[in-house]
Amino acid sequence: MSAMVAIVAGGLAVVAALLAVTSSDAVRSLFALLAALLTLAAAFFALGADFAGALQILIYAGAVAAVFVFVVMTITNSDALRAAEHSRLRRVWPVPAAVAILIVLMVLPALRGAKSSAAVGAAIPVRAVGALLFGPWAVVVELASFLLLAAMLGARHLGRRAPSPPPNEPLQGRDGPS
Amino acid sequence: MNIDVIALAPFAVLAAAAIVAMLLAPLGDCRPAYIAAAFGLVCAALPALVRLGAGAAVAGRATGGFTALLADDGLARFGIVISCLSGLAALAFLRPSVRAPEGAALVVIAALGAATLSAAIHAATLFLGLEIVSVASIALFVLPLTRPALEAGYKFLILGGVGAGALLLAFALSYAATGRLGFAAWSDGSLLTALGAALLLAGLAFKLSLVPFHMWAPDVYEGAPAAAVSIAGIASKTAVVIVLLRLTAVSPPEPVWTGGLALAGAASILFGNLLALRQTSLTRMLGYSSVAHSGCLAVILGSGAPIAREAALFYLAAYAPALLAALCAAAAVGPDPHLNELRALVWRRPLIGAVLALSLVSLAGLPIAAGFLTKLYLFAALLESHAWALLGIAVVGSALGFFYYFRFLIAAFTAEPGVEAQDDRWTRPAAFPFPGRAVLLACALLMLVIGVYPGPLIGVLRAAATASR
Amino acid sequence: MTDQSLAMLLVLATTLFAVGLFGVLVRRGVLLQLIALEVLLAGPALAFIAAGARRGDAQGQAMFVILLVFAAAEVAIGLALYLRLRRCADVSDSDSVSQLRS
Amino acid sequence: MALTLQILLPFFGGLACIPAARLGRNAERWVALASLLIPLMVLGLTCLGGDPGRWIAQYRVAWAPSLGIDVIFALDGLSALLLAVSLVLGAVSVVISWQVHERSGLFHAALCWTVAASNGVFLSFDLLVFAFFWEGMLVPSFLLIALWGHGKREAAAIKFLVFNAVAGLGLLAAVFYLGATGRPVSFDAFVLQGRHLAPITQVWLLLGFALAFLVKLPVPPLHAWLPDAHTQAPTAGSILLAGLLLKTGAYGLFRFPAMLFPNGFLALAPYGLALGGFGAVYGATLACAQTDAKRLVAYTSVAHMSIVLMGICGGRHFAMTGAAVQMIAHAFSASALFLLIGMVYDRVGTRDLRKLGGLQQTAPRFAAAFALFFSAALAMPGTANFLGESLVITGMFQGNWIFAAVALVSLLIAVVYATRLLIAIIFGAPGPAAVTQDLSLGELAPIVVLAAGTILFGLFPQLLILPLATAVDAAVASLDAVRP
Amino acid sequence: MSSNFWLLLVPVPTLAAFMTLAFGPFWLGPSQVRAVALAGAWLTAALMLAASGVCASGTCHLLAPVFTVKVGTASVALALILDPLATVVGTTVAIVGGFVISYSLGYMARARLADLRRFFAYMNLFLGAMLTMVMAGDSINFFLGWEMMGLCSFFLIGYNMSLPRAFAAGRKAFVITRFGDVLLLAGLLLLFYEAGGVRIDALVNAALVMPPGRRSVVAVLLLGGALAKSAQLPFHTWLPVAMAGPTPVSALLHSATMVAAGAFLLARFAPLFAATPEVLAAVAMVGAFSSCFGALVAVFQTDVKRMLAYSSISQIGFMIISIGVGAPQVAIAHFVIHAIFKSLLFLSAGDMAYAAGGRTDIAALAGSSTRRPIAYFSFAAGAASLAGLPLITAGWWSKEAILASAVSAGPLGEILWSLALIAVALTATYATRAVLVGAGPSTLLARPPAVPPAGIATNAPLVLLAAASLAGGLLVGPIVRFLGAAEPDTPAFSAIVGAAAVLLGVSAAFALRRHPHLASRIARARKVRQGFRIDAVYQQRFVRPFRHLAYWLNGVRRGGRSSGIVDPLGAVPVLGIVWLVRRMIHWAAVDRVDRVWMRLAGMVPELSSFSRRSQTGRVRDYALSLIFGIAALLLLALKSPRLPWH
Repeated sequence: MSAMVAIVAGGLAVVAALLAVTSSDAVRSLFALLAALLTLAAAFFALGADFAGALQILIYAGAVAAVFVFVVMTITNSDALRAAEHSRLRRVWPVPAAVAILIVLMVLPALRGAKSSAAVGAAIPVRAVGALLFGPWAVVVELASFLLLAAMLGARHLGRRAPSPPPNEPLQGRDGPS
Repeated sequence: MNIDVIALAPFAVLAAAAIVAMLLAPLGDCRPAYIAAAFGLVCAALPALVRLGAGAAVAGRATGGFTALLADDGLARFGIVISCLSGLAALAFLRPSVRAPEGAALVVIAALGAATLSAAIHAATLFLGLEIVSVASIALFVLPLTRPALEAGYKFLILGGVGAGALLLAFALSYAATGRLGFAAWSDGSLLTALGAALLLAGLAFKLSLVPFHMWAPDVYEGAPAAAVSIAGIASKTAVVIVLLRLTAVSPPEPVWTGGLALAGAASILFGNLLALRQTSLTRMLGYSSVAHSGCLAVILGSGAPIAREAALFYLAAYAPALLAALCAAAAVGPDPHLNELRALVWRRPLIGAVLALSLVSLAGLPIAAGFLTKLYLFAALLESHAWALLGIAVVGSALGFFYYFRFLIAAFTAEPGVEAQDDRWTRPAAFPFPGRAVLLACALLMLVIGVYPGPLIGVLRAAATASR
Repeated sequence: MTDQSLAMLLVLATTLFAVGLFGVLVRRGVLLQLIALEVLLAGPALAFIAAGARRGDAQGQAMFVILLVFAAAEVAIGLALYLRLRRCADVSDSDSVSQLRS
Repeated sequence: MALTLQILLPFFGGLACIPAARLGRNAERWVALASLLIPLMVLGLTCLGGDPGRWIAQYRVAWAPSLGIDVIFALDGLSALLLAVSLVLGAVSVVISWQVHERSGLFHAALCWTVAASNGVFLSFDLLVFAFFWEGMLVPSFLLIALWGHGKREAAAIKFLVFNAVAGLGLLAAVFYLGATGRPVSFDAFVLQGRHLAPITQVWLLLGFALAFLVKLPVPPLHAWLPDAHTQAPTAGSILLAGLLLKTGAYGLFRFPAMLFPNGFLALAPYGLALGGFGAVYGATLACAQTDAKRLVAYTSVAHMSIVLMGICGGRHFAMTGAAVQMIAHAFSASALFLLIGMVYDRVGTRDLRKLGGLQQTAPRFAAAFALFFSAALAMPGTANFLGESLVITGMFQGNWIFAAVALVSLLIAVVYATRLLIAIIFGAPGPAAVTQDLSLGELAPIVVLAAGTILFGLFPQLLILPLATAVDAAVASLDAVRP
Repeated sequence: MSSNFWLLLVPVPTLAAFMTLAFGPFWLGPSQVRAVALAGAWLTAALMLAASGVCASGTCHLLAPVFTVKVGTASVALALILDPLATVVGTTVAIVGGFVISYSLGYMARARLADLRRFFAYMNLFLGAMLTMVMAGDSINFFLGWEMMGLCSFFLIGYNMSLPRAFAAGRKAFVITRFGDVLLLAGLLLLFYEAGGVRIDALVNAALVMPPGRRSVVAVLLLGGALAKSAQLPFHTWLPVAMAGPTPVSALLHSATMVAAGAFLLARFAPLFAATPEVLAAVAMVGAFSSCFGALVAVFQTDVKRMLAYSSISQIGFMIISIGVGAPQVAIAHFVIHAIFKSLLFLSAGDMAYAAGGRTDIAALAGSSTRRPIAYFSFAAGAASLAGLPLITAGWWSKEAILASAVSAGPLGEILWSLALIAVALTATYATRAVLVGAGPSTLLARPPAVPPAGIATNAPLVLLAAASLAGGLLVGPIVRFLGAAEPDTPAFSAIVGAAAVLLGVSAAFALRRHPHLASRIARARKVRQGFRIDAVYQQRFVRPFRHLAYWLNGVRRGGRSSGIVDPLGAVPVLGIVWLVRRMIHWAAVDRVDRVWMRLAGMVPELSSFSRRSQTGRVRDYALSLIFGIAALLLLALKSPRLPWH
């Protein structure tokens, strides 16, 4: 039963994701992304992964999307840009679409084998996750913190108000076609 | 217990060094941060170096239980040593090119990631290690904040994101199929696992810059600072190769690994060499040549010969100093040195020119330099597995290699007619600081020693290759 | 939950991944590419959760946490890079970020 | 130890030349001379004190035991003679390039390294070490051509390098298959000699070896690198090319195929004979049409080395002895000719036969030297070349008479180009580019050394034939063992 | 003194040669050069005489081994021997050499020092070489001397540095003789291979036990060497042009000694030829034809030196005949006599020409009897001996011996005999003709420049040689006996017919003189004078095709136009490699890949012109390739095929 809910939510997420990647307006696609993430969170809850769902809502839909929103607010999305995106989409969609569909299709046969309709598995309590993360996986958590540290340092450096070199600095000394 | 402590020591030291370097960064002068980072790298390298040949830690006697996540064996130690040393070298010639206090910390973090990756035997550690290296190297790429650097970083970011996605999907699929996340999970022959294996290989091949996942390599080599490139090109490459060694050691290995590696490797040898043929930018040429060399590594791994493990390790050990020296020389000459800027380098700046020449010889695979033996190992592996097609491709590739390596070699030796007259006027360059020169000398020494008397190294590597789980 | 539903969810996950790939390929603005990357990463997330639920195993969610961290890191550095690109080279178009070539 | 000295001393001496050049006062030249002459003395002592058996001296040390690679040096008469030749020629080329001043440090380093590497080739019996030195020869000689050459030197150098390096890959692959497929893995030639392979395998492996050797020899159609390299190289470079590098090819062909693949050798020998005979005539014919003196001599050495190939493929006593003798003889005569032409070039700045002339009136000693070495080139009796070629021809009589006839034809064509060059250079009224200044005594010294080699070995063949006997006997014996 | 003193015969002239070159320790002036040259020559002659004395007195088969070296199974034992043959020929060579060198002291009076050195060095070196060949006890020494003679003749013919014709002549001589030498070398090496040694006696013995087929092959090879060296019929073309060299050179090398070396070779290996009758017959026929041909062409010559050259051809033809009929001793006897009178003729003719202002055409000799009486009369004596005036000249005796040995040699012998008679008559004709011209009044339009009177150095040799060429007839018998053969008893009728032939020839000469229109017709017969243009045929058939081949190989078409490709065979691999690489680069780096991707990425033309490389620099394309890679790997995994290399 709950699985059905999860599947439906997942389907909605896919639809929202399609909107997100196809709409040519940054704001709109951002909201579509938000919707996709939230529906996914719903799917997680339905699958009994409450911890994951909560993280999804708090961090993803909360923090990450918020950051996106700030950035989007800084850009002046002109109609010209939107038109460019749109024309571009209309031009190049076939091949990427084909590849994407191909990949999905290639995964399908691997799943045909699933026959047993016996319901197994159970909801995982947050405690279990915590026990795992702060027990045997302590190392992993530490390393994850370093991942974030690296990203932070990089972002800090990029965001620094250093006098940036002039745009399009020429690559000097290129002789002939290489 | 004590085994675990010793095994964990490198990671702990690196982490601590990273923190310290980060904390020291905001100081106006960034020298202390660099010194701390260097100290940490050395301290991390030492224990692994000491225990390089020692036996592998037995599984299960784990207290923290991390032995399910991180292996402590010859391969891991080899990877740790290489990544720490390359990090050290990167530190040595990173500073003159860019004045960024974060540099030191980032280098250490990248080394940490590489070390983790080379010790990883579990999806979580593998993924984390890989991404730590990637993110840290992105941050290093963009350090100069110039347009090319930013562009390189951006490309690596987007493509790396796709690669990471493929990697994650791979683990998710195999997890769904087997319920396990350790490498042992890849041993069951279900189709889902096979697909996962394909995706996994794609994600790793991207980091290894194999055709057709190689596109980022030349751009990054050209745009990013050489030191950062040396991290991405040596540390992460070594670690990824070690991961592949572990994966192919899983029995029965997925056929897609050997087959895909062989195919992609052959393609990389051909394309890398062909595209490098007419490059005039040293760094870009090195990018393509690194594609070609990754191809050689891939065919070694894909050949599935008994000697392959040893061969791959030796290849890495011998290839690292050559690439490092070349990059260091490039950094010394300029941001993006071209053929005509290298004219008569040997006479204008003897040390840099000579070491560059030696490294080119080594990359081309001619004797005295270590490259000769790597070529030898490559042929050995291919011959042992009777992979005649691959052998032919390898021969063609190295034949092509002579052309462009020696183009640059000649340039480094011969001067334009007008140049030598005004020699002493335009050859008072900004003095290349001591650490950089030390790196050059060390690399030259390594190349010569490995090339002339490889016996001990081979012995250690063989021990390391066998002492792995 | 049943194997069929797991299979269904995996298909959905792969579809999300594929949609993300599609986005990366067809989008032009750097920002939109980053958004597409997020979509792309959502696929494996779903797959991990579903598989974890199927196995009744906490590792799935743990992996999801790692994924989340990575996504956050990616977004952080990606957006910073995007802003920097716009500031120093005034581009928001991925195609015009192609000085390094051939 | 004395054997390793033959390699290490030139190598480190060359290394020392670079800083020595900073000292000035020709320090680097003296260093180079010392690092070439001391090994010569040591070699002499070793040969005097050596044991009279198959090997005068042997040396063996583990190099990369885990790979099954040992350093195995063994010295017999053939290697000893070739070593002596290479050291002497190296010393000669140091002496004659006394006026090379640009970057003379690296120049002498390259000279010494070339000698060191070729010494390694002549000594090593571990096939991998052999291949190591084989490829190692390329880089220094490449530098010699590319940096101090004339004209289109870079193109010539690249041509030289690519030809030889690619051919070297064939050697590497064959060596590897030979060593790594057998158990235990070993590249020791003496061990591999014991393994017996299927004849067809032998043929394939031999082809791999032969590719490298024939390109280095060189024999048509693989000779294209030689004329350019010789013509563009500096005088010392030409001397080393003609005196050492070509000999390494001949040496390898002489030593290993018969030792390792007797069956394959016997199977391929007829084709080798045909190739050599063809090359002998082809090279001589082309030499007749050259206008650049150096190029002419280059083609003559194509012809002479093809005759060496014939001798080796003859595979019996006379022929192989002749081939070995011809190697040594040609090393002296050809490098002497390159030396003389180089001196002419240094004086008048051209090598064009149509511009030179009248040497006999303006510089009689020069003329006499030319006459001497050209009589050597056309195998006048009394020169070592005559000994070599006549032994080869006798060996051909032992086999197939046709090849004897072919060798004689090339001998006949030799007189055409020889007279052509003699008339163009030393006869006639002094041309537009007349050599006014005769050989000084200092210049005469190296020529006298080379002339002594040519004449001495010509008049007292036993000096050559007795030392060579052991090597020849070994090769012939291993062939006779499988000959039906 | 030691019984091996005669070993000095080789080093003495050689050392003199190197001293005259004035290298190394001794720097000689002109006079010293002359002194050294003269000393070298005459010391040699003295040694040779002493040696022949030793030989004549006691046992005459001295052998001095030089050294022995083993090659595989064979043993190379070098040695010098002194047997009758060597003694006779060596003595002749040494003495004639002494005469010629002392003559050339005067002849070379006004030469530059460098030329002087060269000239005497090569002359002495030639003496050394010839003696080496003569006394060689083994094939290697023999060939050594043989080749050195060729080299010396090459340098001496091309002696005159301002005369390109001379170089060409020298080159021609060297190449043609070298052709013979190559055949000879082949024969010697074949014998060496058969005998397993190089001693000539061993070689001959080995030849005798050889299978006959191979034996005749060897014989033919040796014969080729001999014929080319002594300018017999197919190979004769080099000798007339070789007269471009100085007169003493022509006297010593190209008439008296070196050219006759072929006969010596045949005599050395006489037993071998005796064992192959068919080859022997061929030898005889070649000799006969050469003698007739030479004599005939000599009649038509207008240049005295060329006349003498053709006469050498025909005289050596006589020697070859007698070898062919199995009487080598007689041939050697004629060798001695011919050496004497032919060198005399050249020397005296040279002196007369010198007096006539350096003109060597026969017409210019007119009036020599008054200008240079000594030279003229010695020339007459030599000519008489050449013509073989009965009884009073040496030539008569040797020629009679040859005719006798021919006529007593069976049916073939008669043919040879008759051919020889024709040659004898013609010989008498041209010899007498030259003498008669010399006797006549001077026809020189311009009075020749006053030249110094010939000194003692010039005249003494002339006189002595003249005496010898008249009285030398007494030597014939002893020589033949000394060489160990019974003196052929001359059948009376053959002697009479021979004398008649000579007289006929002489009277023909007188007739020519009396009827100028005959002489003028002779003067007009250019084709015959040029030896029937045989060398033109060679030029056409062999030389030009070879030259074209060589130049074509070197990228020059006939007419000097450059055809693009030099050294075609060597170019093949290079072009192949270049082509391959170019194709690869083209295939990899240029449009095609790029365009494919553009189409894949749905690019429109204006974008496809934006970039021309596979590295478009656009993330999108990179990602596309990446994703294609993923898809490909997935497919691979789906199929998971067994790959060919596993």
